[in-house]
Amino acid sequence: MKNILPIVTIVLALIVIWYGAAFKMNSTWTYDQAARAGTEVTFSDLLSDTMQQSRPLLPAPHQIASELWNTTVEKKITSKRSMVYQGMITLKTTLLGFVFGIVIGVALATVIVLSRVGRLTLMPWAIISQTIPIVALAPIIVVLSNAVGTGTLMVPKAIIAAYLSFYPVLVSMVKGLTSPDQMQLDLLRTYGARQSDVFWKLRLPSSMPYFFASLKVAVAASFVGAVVAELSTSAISGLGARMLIGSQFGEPMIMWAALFAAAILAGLLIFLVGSFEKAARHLMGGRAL
Amino acid sequence: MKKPVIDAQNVDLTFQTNDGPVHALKNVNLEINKGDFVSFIGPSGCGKTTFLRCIAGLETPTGGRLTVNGMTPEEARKSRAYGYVFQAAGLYPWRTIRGNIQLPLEIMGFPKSEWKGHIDRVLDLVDLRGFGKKFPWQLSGGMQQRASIARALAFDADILLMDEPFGALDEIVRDKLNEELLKLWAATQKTIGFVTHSIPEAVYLSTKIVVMSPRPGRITDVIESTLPPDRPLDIRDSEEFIKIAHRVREGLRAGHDA
Amino acid sequence: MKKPVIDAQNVDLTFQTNDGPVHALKNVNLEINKGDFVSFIGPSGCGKTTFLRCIAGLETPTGGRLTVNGMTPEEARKSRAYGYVFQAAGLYPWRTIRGNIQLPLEIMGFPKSEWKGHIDRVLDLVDLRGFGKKFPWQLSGGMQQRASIARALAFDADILLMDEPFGALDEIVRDKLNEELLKLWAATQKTIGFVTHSIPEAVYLSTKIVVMSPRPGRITDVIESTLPPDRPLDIRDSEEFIKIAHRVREGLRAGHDA
Amino acid sequence: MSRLDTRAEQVLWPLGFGVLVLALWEFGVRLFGVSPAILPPPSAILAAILSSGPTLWEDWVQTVVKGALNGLWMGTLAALILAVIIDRFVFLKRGLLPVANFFAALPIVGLAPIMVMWFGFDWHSKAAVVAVMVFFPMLVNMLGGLAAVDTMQRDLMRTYAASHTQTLLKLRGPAALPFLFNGLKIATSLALIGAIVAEYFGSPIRGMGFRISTEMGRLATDMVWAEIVVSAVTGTALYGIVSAIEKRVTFWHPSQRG
Amino acid sequence: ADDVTLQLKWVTQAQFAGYYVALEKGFYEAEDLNVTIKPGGPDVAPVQVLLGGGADVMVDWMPSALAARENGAPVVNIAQPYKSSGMMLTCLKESGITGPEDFPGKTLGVWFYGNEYPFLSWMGKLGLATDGSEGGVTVLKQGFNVDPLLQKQAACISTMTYNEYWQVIDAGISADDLITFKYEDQGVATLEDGLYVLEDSLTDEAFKDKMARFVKASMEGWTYAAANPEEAAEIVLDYDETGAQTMTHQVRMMTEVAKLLEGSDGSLDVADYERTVASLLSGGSDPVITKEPMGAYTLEITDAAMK
Ligand SMILES: Nc1ncnc2c1ncn2[C@@H]1O[C@H](COP(=O)(O)OP(=O)(O)OP(=O)(O)O)[C@@H](O)[C@H]1O
Ligand SMILES: Nc1ncnc2c1ncn2[C@@H]1O[C@H](COP(=O)(O)OP(=O)(O)OP(=O)(O)O)[C@@H](O)[C@H]1O
Ligand SMILES: Cc1ncc(C[n+]2csc(CCO)c2C)c(N)n1
Ligand SMILES: [Mg+2]
Ligand SMILES: [Mg+2]
Repeated sequence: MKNILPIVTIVLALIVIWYGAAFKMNSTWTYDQAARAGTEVTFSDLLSDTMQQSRPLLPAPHQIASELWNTTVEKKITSKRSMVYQGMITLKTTLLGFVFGIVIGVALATVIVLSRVGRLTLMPWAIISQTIPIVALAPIIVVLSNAVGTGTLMVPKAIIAAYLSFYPVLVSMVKGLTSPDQMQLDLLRTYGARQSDVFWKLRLPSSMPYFFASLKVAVAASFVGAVVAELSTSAISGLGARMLIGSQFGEPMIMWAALFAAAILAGLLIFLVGSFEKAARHLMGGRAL
Repeated sequence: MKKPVIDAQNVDLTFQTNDGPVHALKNVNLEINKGDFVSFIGPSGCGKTTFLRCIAGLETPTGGRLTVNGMTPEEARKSRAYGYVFQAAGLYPWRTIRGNIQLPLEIMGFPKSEWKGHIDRVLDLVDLRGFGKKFPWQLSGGMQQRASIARALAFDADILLMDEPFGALDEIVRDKLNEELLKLWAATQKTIGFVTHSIPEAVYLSTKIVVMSPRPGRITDVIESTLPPDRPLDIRDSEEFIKIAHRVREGLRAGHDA
Repeated sequence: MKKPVIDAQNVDLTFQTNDGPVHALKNVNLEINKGDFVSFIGPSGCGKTTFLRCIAGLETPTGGRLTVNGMTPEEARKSRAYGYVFQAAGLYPWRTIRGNIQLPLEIMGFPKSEWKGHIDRVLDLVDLRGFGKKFPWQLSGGMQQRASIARALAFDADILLMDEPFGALDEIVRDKLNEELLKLWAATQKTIGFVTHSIPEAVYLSTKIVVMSPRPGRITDVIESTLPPDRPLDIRDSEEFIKIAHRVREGLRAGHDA
Repeated sequence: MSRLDTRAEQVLWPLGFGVLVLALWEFGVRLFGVSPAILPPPSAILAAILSSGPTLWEDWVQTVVKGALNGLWMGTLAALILAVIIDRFVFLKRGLLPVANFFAALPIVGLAPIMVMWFGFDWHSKAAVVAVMVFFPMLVNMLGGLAAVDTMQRDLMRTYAASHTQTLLKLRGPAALPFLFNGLKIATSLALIGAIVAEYFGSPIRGMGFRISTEMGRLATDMVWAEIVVSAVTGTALYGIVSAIEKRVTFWHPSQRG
Repeated sequence: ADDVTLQLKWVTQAQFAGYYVALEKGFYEAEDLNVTIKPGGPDVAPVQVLLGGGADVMVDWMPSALAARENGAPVVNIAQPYKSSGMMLTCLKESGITGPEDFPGKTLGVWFYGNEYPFLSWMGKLGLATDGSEGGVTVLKQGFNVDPLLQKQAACISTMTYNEYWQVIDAGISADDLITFKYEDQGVATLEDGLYVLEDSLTDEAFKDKMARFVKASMEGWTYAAANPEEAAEIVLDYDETGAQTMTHQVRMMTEVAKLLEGSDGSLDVADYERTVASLLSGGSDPVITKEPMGAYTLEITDAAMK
């Protein structure tokens, strides 16, 4: 709670800077328009015009706030113009991709940890996989999953989200599954334990803190993946599509509102997963923080 | 003649490392009889841990012969002859104390119905009754160490191997645990191998003190204790005790300078 | 009358934690004179470290008065009166041993030309000549510990504070370092505050042994040593030594049970 | 587990795997008669790479050198400076960090059209997107790194009465290096992807992102894949370079010592 | 009923009103067709969808369809509801441009992703280099909007008579401040928004019959839409899933689109086709297509539909 004052101060400072920047950046258009119309601009004209352009270079904070308000609270959540409606679609994609990502990440990590050959072959490719610009392949993914017979864009979008989110899970799980030290492994050997015992009773439980810690990163990655997928698969709904549509139809306010809605949703997701992580840690006998 | 439980003859162990071979054990001969309490003492790196691990079949000697109950250590390990207590408590943080003690029972396939009995018995033994539901970090270091001993006792192995189990504890707690360990040993007549850095501890606990020296690790002295089996704590101020301690210290110093 | 170098009067320290206040020190009175070798001994958590940190101005007492050379510890710290050796060696892994010892010299603004002299001197002192170019992780634990002592000695502070510096070492190495520390102390007449868990170590080294007990941390006994200043290692088998050790142990046990 | 991987194994296994995948791909595409407009065989991709060298080079310079690398150093530098400033003032740390975390959650590619509006069609807008993209992971890692020093090491500096700058330069800076490199590894792949995606939202008529999207529209998928291969090779090379520098600079860190 | 999936070239808007009207008014149903309309977008190449089996028929521009044909995607034009081209280049007067002779040295915004061919062949005809070399024009890959003109990042941008042009106007720049070059007027018009199917599918008589009915119903839709722009716009709005289109804009678009439809009954005018091919073949050093395409259109379907 002692953080409130600093946060408020910083946010206020940012808002002031933002207004200043909006004034400065949007004034070019005002001057241009005046020049085209052959009129003079007074300072008060300038001030009021830069704060309420419909296609500003940088919208003033209150413009974004009111657009957000209009598209969340004022609209029915079933309306296509509602950010809540669009957010839900992105959320669905994110969660689907997240689940895929977890499954793939954990499965690969298991193979990598249990088999030397698996580690040698798969680990470098896992790293390389993240240097491929998956967006470039978005159209192909759409077409291929269409060809396989998934009618909607949900599957290709989720594939892209999963592609980005499996990696943090994989890396953490490899770390986690190899985290038991020699002593812990030897303890089980003194019991004459089988490999499966070692995996289920030692490796898997000790990887859990790493697993939970990776979830926050993974859900953020999945979210970015979902938004990018909506941007690049020509989706028509979802927050990513909203940004694109705002840009296409010359309504930048839609784009800005979608951007902020996305940040809020992402923050919410990370917070939720973080809380889940805490709860899970507690159940696992971890120290409450 | 009594057959030794653990019989080491000319045991050698060389580790192959990047910087060349490390002779961890060289020509080690030792017989340990049933019911012996054997302490290993020696400077860091002299091979105490390595030798204990050889006994437990966690490491395979590169030379010599080592038998446990007439079997190879590997076979003895498979027949679950050992309770091993590591230097750190090494409890699994995601299991409660009960859960930790239950672990070897699960793995060794004890029938579920017997678990409770075993666990309650050893919890009593180490004086942790009532703490079974706690998680390790909710206990002090000394209590954790006792829990790890309980874990090693739960399945009634004949041989108890302990690698500096009390290294991290303060003197007073250590004294207490030493006393209790002696009582336990008296009650169960287990064969115990015990690594320590502390001369008083070694003298106080053992029937046999093995002094080792490094590079390469070998045994420089084996001292049969002349102390009576019944040992109150203040036996440590006795003449006899100080004499043995002195002999151990001399043995150590000799090995150290060599 | 000699004015004490360190003068603690009714020092209190309470930590505010999430679970409520922790009384780490309560009503601590102690005077340490120039050239004293003072050991602090007591069970875990009794406030030894906390008190040492108070002296060094790393922690601020919540009550009472604590002066060092007549100044506040904070001021004394700013005037670079302390050499502090922590429990773990805490060398910076990215610096060589020389680089580590050089660190305080850099920070305190010693002229560059003098660095080599200082470093060579203390490397000799702790018997690490020839290891200056190595990195910490290339040295054994004992050598690291000695390097950290060298680091504390490099800038010739008047007061040397050492928090269980030999905790991680084996008995023989420890004995050696104990001897050398005594020699160093005799040669430099530094004032030394020394935390330990080991009764023999405390008795062997000190002119004054401070026994503490926990919850809340307070001093239960202050024993002025009657041992002569010149102490060969085997003084530890002497009557006098055993008597003092006994008194310390009794004091500890009393505090423990309380 | 225990066997060390030889250099050859580290190269041959992944290489073999790659070749196997390519072979299956080539074979599968031919067997099922997949249209090259959807998935070209690897041989066609190779042919495209060989025949379009100059175009690929021009695109590479535009996107990697001008867009990604410029953005990378700008974003990294800005993050470093801000991290040092934030770290100096507790007030900023409390206030700015949560706000930064909020912005870090922004899907930054969404900024690409805005950046094009602000900074034009050429590489400046791409570098801006990249800079913002790498800024947050670098900031978070740096702040983590600067805070990663343990209390003891920091206290050591306090006993020397070291200034903030001295502590930063001699302790926290070096200690933060492993974190810096961790951040850089993430940042390089982000930079590449960011620069490519940003070109989707307006660009001059060169650049890898431009080419990918344009050639995709022309169904020249072999060229699309050629660019993807260039991107993957570049990303892997950047990762390798960062790792190599990391190895040299943080040679002292346990993770680098093997 | 027979299933037909139509892949549009762009998002749901009055540009495709005929198909939506036919769907909404039951014209498809009357032909015993069950039609699904898939909107497109900036990253959808309709040809790819067709190849991937995601659609039976697509709306595309002839230049990109013919280019795709050369690249191994055998698509065939089966109908051409749009008679004239709606493409133009819109410039700010203040940039000093008065005619094509002023283009050299200027920055021009162009759509890519298969839409760049008409521009490239126009520049080829003018003899202007597009690779940034001396005496040529600087080409920008224009994003999804008209911002480059508003921000003066480009002297001219590509617009459609029925869409982007009005966005510029709506942004507050009056028509007097603009100068426009229609491709039609410059003699470089190419055929837009035709219906294409895969060549292989035309070997199937049932499919041909299905397409004939589809084209017939679609043309009914177009006729109706052209006659009732308000209602057509409303129908389009109903189908718009983005919720970003507005009534005024769509009515205006429909009115403009109607002008482009004039003179077509749906069947391809072979003369127009040949003009387009000629223009694409002549595109300077780097022509869009390199050889005269064969079998790139068929009149069979429209003939069947008209009878
Ligand atoms: N796995 C291994 N690979 C290579 N060398 C090893 C290995 N394990 C131990 N050593 C080496 O063998 C020697 C004996 O080690 P060991 O751990 O048995 O010593 P110790 O007597 O237990 O010492 P401490 O008192 O420090 O625990 C040491 O020199 C050590 O470095
Ligand atoms: N920063 C702190 N915040 C809260 N409580 C603390 C803090 N530092 C120490 N304490 C508490 O103060 C008490 C004394 O701690 P201190 O570290 O001085 O003990 P010690 O005698 O050095 O113990 P040990 O022998 O284990 O090192 C303990 O109960 C400890 O938990
Ligand atoms: C990235 C991008 N590519 C192509 C077009 C062009 N486009 C395809 S159909 C159509 C008619 C409707 O306006 C237009 C303009 C665009 N706008 N943006
Ligand atoms: Mg050991
Ligand atoms: Mg302490």
